[in-house]
Amino acid sequence: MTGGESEGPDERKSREGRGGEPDDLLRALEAALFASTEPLTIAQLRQILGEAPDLPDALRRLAGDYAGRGINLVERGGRWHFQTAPDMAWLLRRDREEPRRLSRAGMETLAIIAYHEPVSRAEIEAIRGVQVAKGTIDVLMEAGWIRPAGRREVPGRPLIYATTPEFLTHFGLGSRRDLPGIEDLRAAGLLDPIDLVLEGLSGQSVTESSLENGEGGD
Amino acid sequence: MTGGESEGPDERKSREGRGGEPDDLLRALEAALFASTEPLTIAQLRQILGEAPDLPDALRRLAGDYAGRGINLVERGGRWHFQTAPDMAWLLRRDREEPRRLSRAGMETLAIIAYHEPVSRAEIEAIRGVQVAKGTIDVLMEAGWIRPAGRREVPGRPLIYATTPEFLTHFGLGSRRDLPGIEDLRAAGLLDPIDLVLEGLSGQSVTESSLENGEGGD
Amino acid sequence: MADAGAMDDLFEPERPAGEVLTVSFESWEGPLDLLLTLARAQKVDLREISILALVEQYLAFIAGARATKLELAADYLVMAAWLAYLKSALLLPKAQQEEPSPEELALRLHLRLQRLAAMRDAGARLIARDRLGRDVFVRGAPEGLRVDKVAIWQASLYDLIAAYGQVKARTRPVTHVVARRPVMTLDEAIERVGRLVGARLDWTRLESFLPEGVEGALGRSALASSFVAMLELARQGRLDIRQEGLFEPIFLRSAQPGTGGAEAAPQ
Repeated sequence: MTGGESEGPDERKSREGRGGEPDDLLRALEAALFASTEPLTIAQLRQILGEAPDLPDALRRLAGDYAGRGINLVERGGRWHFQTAPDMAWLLRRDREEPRRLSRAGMETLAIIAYHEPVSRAEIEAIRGVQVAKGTIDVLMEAGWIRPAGRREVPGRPLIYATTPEFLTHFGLGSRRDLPGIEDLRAAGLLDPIDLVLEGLSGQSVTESSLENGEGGD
Repeated sequence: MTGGESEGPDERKSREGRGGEPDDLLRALEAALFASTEPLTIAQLRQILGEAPDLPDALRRLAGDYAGRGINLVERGGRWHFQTAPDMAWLLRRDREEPRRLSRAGMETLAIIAYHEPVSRAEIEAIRGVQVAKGTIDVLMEAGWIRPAGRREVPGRPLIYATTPEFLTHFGLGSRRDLPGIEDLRAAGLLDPIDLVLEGLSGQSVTESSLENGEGGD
Repeated sequence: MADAGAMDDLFEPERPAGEVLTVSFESWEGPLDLLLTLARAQKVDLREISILALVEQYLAFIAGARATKLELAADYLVMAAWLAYLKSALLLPKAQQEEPSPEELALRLHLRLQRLAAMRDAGARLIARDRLGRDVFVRGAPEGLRVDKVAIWQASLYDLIAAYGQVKARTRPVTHVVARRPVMTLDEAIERVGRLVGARLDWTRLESFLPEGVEGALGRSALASSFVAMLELARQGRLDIRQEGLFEPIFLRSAQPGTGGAEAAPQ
């Protein structure tokens, strides 16, 4: 019934007669392993191919056939499967780099970690006066700029975060001491509360505690 | 990162130095086609492998390497993929579900679209001498074998249908030229455009207008 | 030409039951399909088939179906009518015939049957090919090729310290230096008036107990506080108050022994 252009009894006969070409067992092995959705044990292969005493030998020969190719036949824990050659792995996953800018929340969180490390999320929130979304920390971790640095030995044992060497590299800092101090920031006008009315007071999700702190200040 | 046992710089060097073994381009082609979940066009392969002027030639060589094996590299409508050799069907078919059986109407409709494409529903009906049930076209579309291919610029602007690359892939056709017997049919004039008005003469055709035309003929 | 044998061939095994006929009738996909089946029953190449014989067979079949009271779909009847017309046209003298000629109509019917037969065969051959997922198989577990988007996060040192500056600016323990409102508190006034009045034996106007140069809001606050302070001090018996009349100036002096309190204020 398989009425394609190239098969049929003639093809089958000629194939069996062929010399240097893979024999039927090898071809069947090849096809079965290729089509299988999972690695196959020798027992499973026997179920598919029928009795074949020289199966282990055939598998080794087949693995040899593929040794130098872009596809290899490998055994893992008694199961055989084809996989792309390890040195071709780079083909399979191509990373396309996309420059992304850190959000304002991300920037502030990173700055707080850099200035106060190690800090817990609750501490970051207390300093920012605004809640820190889970995703914000994740992004900073993904960027490779912060890392978990143990746990604070207080009730709840919260994770604490610190910056990484990559952080220093990215921002061109020799060490965290190279970060400008508060007085430098003041001198640079970076502490001017110009934006205060615009941002702090526009009041997005200012936490209760920070409001209390604010009022306690006067 | 498929961390097998045999990769690393040594492996890479030895590979490049090897003589009769497939060259890097062949290995990369092999790996990419092997790993892909979809058939790949030459353009897609170029995207994956980078510029390679002799890609078509490399594909042919690779297809040659696999010609006698249990896995073959085939081209279907300009897209390349590996598949098991047809004569291995008996091994692999067991305990796999038979793809949905097409009704006779579905088979005929598919053949008419494939051999005449693009065709409108009315043209299909003219050839079959009977209305095409709503579900027939749907089933073929759902199988991914046909697609709407614009509209015929005649009164009523009927939708016309054509086959898809998946059709060629599924039925193992390199291109529509490989449709069984298509040249003979063309030579016999059996694929000539259908003259709907004249076909309507035999009366049973479906649309009002063709019926009228048919009656007008006697 | 009217060859009943073909009909017999076709239906012999299924006769005589009418129901069986019904079933087989429904298995045709329209009149053209029925015609094609009848044509094939002629057992000659489709190109050689006799249209006239085919017409006879079709009409006989329809007659037979009607005799067994089968519900015939309209298009079978339309085809029957058309074939009856074709037959009579074919049998008529060639002389005055309309266009298209019956021969041409017959030829077209011929072509239609061939075309349908060709497509039917093509469909069968297509379906019997080595089909992907039935006869040949793609890789069962492809690794897949994918392009991952990797975010390269960008930020400058300036962004970083500016962000910190903003956090600081926003959350600095704001020493709200509440601009002191210009007031003299009652305590201050009591202290001040008490202190100053002790040094004076003579009646002195209330206003002269106010601090130097206070005016405006602070002046009014100082005056009000000092007035209340005066009343308080008088209640404590520490000073005397004198006023000549309503809205007249108020004079104070430290309390004289014996006079005792505010009620000593001169009338």
